[in-house]
Amino acid sequence: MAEMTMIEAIRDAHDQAMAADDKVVVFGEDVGFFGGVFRCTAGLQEKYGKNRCFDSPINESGIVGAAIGMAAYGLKPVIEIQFADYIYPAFDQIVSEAARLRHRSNADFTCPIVIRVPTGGGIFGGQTHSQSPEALFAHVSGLKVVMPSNPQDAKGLLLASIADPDPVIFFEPKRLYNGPFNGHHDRPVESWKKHPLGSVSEGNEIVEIGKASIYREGNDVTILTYGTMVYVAEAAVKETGIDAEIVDLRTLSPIDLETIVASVQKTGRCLVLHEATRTAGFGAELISLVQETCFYHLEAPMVRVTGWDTPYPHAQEWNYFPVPKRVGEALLKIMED
Amino acid sequence: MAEMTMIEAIRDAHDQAMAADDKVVVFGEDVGFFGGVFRCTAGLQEKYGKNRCFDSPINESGIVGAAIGMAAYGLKPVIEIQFADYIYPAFDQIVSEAARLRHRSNADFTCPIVIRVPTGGGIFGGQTHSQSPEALFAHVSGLKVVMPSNPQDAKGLLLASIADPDPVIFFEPKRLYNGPFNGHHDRPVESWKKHPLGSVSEGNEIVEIGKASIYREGNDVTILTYGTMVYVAEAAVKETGIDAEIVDLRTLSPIDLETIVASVQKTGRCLVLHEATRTAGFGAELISLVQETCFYHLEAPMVRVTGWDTPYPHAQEWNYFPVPKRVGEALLKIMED
Amino acid sequence: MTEKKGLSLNIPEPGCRPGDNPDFSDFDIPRAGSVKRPPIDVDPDEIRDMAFSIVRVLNKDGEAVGEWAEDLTEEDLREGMRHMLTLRAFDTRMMMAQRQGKTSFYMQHLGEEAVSCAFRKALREGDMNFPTYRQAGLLIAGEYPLTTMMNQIYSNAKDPLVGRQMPIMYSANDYGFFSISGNLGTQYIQAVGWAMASALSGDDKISVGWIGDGSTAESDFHAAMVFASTYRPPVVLNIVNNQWAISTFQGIARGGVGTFAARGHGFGIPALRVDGNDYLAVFAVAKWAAERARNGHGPTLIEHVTYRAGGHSTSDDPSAYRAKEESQAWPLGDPIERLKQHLIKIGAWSEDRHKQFEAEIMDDVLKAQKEAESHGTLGSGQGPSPRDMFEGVYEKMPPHLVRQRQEAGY
Amino acid sequence: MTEKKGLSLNIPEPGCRPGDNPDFSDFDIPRAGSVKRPPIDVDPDEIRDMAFSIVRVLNKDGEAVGEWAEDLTEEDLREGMRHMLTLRAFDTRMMMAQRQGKTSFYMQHLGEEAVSCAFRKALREGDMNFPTYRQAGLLIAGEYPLTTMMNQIYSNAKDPLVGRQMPIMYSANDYGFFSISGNLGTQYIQAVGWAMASALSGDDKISVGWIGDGSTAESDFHAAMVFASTYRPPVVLNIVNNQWAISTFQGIARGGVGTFAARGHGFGIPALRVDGNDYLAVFAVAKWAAERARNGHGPTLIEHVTYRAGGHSTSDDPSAYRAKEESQAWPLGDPIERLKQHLIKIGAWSEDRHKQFEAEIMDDVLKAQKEAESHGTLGSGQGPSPRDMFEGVYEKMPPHLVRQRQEAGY
Ligand SMILES: Cc1ncc(C[n+]2csc(CCOP(=O)(O)OP(=O)(O)O)c2C)c(N)n1
Ligand SMILES: Cc1ncc(C[n+]2csc(CCOP(=O)(O)OP(=O)(O)O)c2C)c(N)n1
Ligand SMILES: [Mg+2]
Ligand SMILES: [Mg+2]
Repeated sequence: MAEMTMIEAIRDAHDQAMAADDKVVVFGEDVGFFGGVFRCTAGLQEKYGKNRCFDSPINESGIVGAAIGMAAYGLKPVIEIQFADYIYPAFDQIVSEAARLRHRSNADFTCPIVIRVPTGGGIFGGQTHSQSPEALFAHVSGLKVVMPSNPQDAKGLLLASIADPDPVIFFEPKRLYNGPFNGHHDRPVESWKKHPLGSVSEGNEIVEIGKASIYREGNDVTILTYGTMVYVAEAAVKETGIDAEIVDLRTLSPIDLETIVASVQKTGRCLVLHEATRTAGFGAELISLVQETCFYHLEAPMVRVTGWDTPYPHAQEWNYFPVPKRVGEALLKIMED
Repeated sequence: MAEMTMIEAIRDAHDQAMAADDKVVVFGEDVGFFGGVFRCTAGLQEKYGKNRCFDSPINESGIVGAAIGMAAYGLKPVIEIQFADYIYPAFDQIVSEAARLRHRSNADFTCPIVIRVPTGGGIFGGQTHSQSPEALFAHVSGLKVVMPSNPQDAKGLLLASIADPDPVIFFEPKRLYNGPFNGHHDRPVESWKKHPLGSVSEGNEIVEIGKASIYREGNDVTILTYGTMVYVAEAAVKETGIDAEIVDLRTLSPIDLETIVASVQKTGRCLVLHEATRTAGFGAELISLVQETCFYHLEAPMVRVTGWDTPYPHAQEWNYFPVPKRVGEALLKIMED
Repeated sequence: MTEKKGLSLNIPEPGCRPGDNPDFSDFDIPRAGSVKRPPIDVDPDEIRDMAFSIVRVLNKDGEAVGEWAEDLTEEDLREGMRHMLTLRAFDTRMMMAQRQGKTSFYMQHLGEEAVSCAFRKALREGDMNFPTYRQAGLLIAGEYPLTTMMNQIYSNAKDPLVGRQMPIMYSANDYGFFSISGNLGTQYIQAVGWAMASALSGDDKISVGWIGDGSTAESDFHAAMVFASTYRPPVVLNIVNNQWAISTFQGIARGGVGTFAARGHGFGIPALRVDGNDYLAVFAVAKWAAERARNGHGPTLIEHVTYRAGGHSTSDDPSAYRAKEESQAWPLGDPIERLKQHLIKIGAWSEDRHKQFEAEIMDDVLKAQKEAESHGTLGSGQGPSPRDMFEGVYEKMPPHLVRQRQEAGY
Repeated sequence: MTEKKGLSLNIPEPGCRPGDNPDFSDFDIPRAGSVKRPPIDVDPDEIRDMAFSIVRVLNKDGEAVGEWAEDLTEEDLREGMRHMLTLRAFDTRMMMAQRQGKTSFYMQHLGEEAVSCAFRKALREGDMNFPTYRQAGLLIAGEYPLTTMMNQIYSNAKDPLVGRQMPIMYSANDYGFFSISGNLGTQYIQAVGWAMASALSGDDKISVGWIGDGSTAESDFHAAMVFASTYRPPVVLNIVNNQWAISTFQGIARGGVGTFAARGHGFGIPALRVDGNDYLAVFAVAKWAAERARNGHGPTLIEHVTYRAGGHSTSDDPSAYRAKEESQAWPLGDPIERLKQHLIKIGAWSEDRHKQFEAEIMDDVLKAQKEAESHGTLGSGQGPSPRDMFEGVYEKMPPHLVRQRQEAGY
């Protein structure tokens, strides 16, 4: 085991995968010589050569389109979209091509690519460096959607994604790159190095795609969440003293319904928490799944705590971001109902 | 009043709007001389000249981007994306630009554009002529999302959309263009000309955006639906004899929560029905809204009847499409629970 | 509009609309044999003029002339004839099958047969095409079974794509034919990516991108050009300029200035135009570009100048937007007629033999059709199972799809 | 990779990396005054060579030479100097303010001041720019209040964008400055659309698109070129080639062949390159292109050759990927130094006067800053209300946003 930040864990996963399989190629904007604006690919070009890790032109559709062609040839491209907010130009290639290729060709061609996407807010990045578009991809059949919340999972899930025979959208909550962040922006930042989940296995063990983890066990209410919000949930639980079970979904598609159902049937209450805008967000899917499977177990209406249905603001960031206070109030409400 | 198909009603709405306001300009692929592959803009170029209705290059991002620039100048562009399946190349312009412009510039610039999008299946169009991507747009703050199900609404809502000061994604269920379609593909096609909703006012009355309509009153269960599925719901109601209330949402964003709540609180049961794939579809949002507002009124779990989470198939179309039989079975199940 | 104070917008119009007399006299056609053949390692800047000319081999008398005339044997030429006639017969039968309700849709190649058939001849096993819906000649000239194509068109029990795709959206990896997408332009950059992978792997296989004149306006055309110019992978980028994109003429995609080929110049990519109705010219140009790619000289952009003589698809009636006579007036003629004339000229063919050959080929196509129909046609009840719709979304079916499949009763 | 059998991939590298000696000797710089000035209605084909040359007016002695030397008065030139110095002072102060925690982010123009300042001079009231984040000179040369710019940067109580946007994402309709987007390239086609609207309306206003060298790779660049070539609207399309796109050099966007300007040729759009560090040259070229547009001759593509002397943004440290000395070695010099040299040469300026002017300007900037800071800085508590976040998503707030605003407690 080694102490790693999430950035180091992601870099290490690349390193392991590239060492094990020379079909793994890594590219994207600024990822080559410089190692990425978040440094997640630093050192890879030096170690594996320009043929294995290189800079690309600034064209997200081109990056994904080229990766699809490479995958059709037989390589395993792992590509970076610099910010989730910049994945939209690639939307057609992802939805109409990557997601469909296996099905439409009856596996004559397949598309084992990994699209790494720094996501989420909390960095004063305003509306084009803070968005959380995961729901848009969860709606698209043929894609897998993964979002780790800590270095251990980041490494294991990235290795699993690279090994996966199908396209994976791998969201990296950038606010967690250097340490867990619980939404208290005015408190000192904690580092992963001191956190138990910052202790990462050095080998190439995977974390299975499609399996949630129970971040905190509890009996009174289930919090379904992922990414940065795991730590916000934790803070809210501490602050309210409510014995909530925090489920870190880790994979949004395919979803781990079993774990969700077991938890909600145990607690009888459920809060859904994400950074993304509310309407038609992934939280709606979670509410629906619980409603369909746990109707007779529910003791109170479920509640969504989410980003508001507005563009992500710059100055009002901490009024937009679902901070522990908002989550705590929602928890109290659910317990009262 | 005049008898019109949905195509004629849409054409007539263009005609009224162009006659009333010379800032209205219409363009898109094949919409000029030819009048559109579905003929929704036929005759407009001849009547208003090439400056008001013209063909565009095949570049959906360019079509939307140019429209945004025109709107910033002060025109009111009404543009056509040939099939909903081809809107993805324009996704960035829609999400990052059209939807954000008013907010990010504090109304220094605005974006009153209408994007018309033939949508949905039932025409053996396979995976790239059948998709229903409405949920992707409902998730994006700053957009309005409209989907009429008949000539009356098509005309009134299109006029309202053109008059609207904000960007509207106007989905036209193409299976309804020539007549109501209830999912019984093996039965003769009905024409709008004989249908009460095919009788359209000749003036320029609008149908307000954001207001649902009760397509059929009923007491036992609420069916929340829109587009083609309104008629499938009707068929299922007839075939099961269940006294369902069919709510035709007409606008998905902003949603008419009042009408929904009133109906579900009356019936105590709810079925959500759409063509789009299930996971993270707009149905999830509807389920969530009802769960949040009508929890204590619900007598049974709500059920989603939707397209499956697969690409839209060619030969298996009638196994994919939510046909009356599937809807009927779900209704019976809800009534039993 | 407010009263004109100043500017006005240029909105291009085709030379002729229904009712007009087609007139191609503006269309500058160089003499066959007049364009030089440069070495494959030529500096792109030295052949800029080729983007404004047209490589042609067959002259009006049917002779093969000039530096681009290849040493094709009579057998090669007859094979080319067989491929083009097969494609035309195939189209005829499938157009009819669609009208008979045996399938939902079809797209034909009328007048464009030489482009895909001749190009295929320059490729090797292992090379990969990223075609549009109008290059079935790549399959036919690759000797892909006609019956299998028809099975796909019919979505029948033997459809290799198990009913998932619309008719003609073939996929044939073993035949160097990438799965066709319904979305225009997307495959152009994928072709570049495939070629990048080949070069990264130290391989010598090449890829071939295909796009229509109208679709060059799509943004992925640019992605392909940028990536091709930056990484110089072994790819040939074909533009099939058949003058029309459904109802819009090619001027809507380029404003009537320059040529599509000239788009290569901004990227340092050698670009040339070829007479797309001249089997020999297409083959020669394809071979040149393929050799460039295979020998490490990077991408080539080729504009095939041809004409879409039929409707866009079975859903289209071109008489609504262009003069019926335009197709006859098209100055580059018919590719089959021109190859026939050449074969006769060199003494390897006759009108009678041609007729007989046509009949034999139609016979083969009919046999293939009979066989395909024995496995069913769309809606005949012999199609693939609804189960097939749930399979293959992912390699392994995830739990929610298993549940949905069960919900659907399969 | 499998063992090399054949090909390899070309992956472009910049001339110099940290530790290397910068060497621009390959960089072909034409003599000032050597490029001819064509009439504004020139046939694009006749000036193809201009896409491979560079229009330059100021020679190494600071004289304005050749056909592109405009009759600028001393006052004009001093005004230009004022704008550039203001922009530089503004940058200095705001870089520092960011380091002091008064805001979250900033982007400077160091070395590129001439491009936006000189271009603005050629525009008229009512014309519209669609800028990137590196053209604040358009505002400064348009005499937009510095304090208002700072209010935006500070997201303070007087921020015209009420805190919604990241620093420097200005919007100023009345000053012909379109709302800046964080997404690269999107505004290029919007500029074309705006110009189309002007022409459709019979107006004579023009629009100006702006894009960086790296961003020319984005697909909306192509959309803009296609629409501009088809409809020939009154638009000037500027490419600011400052050699770098964050850490990637311009070769990654074009593979080291041709020039960015040459991309115009495939679209029949006249294209030229200009010395972006030469205030007089940029102004002359801007005037020429604006006149073309205004007189109905359609679009022009201009590549401004300059150098990003600073970091990409306050989040960037360029010493990680390029030699520190590269900026000094840049052969086109510094735009302010060059204009100063010219002013001195023509006897309208002196070193002392320059120093004094600099000090005066810094004073103005400091005054503006003081005023801005009296309305608060980011996080000072004087910012816009959370209520402002819910406003303006739509013209009229829909019920769900009212509910959410209430839920948020505002
Ligand atoms: C992204 C996208 N937009 C629009 C369409 C609809 N469409 C199908 S074919 C076509 C015309 C294409 O013309 P061209 O590229 O010239 O090819 P051709 O049909 O002439 O072979 C259009 C607009 C589509 N399939 N995909
Ligand atoms: C669509 C999109 N992709 C990526 C980015 C991230 N990004 C911001 S600036 C930049 C480099 C742009 O370089 P260039 O166009 O040369 O402009 P310059 O910064 O040199 O002025 C990148 C990659 C973005 N903002 N938008
Ligand atoms: Mg065409
Ligand atoms: Mg740059």
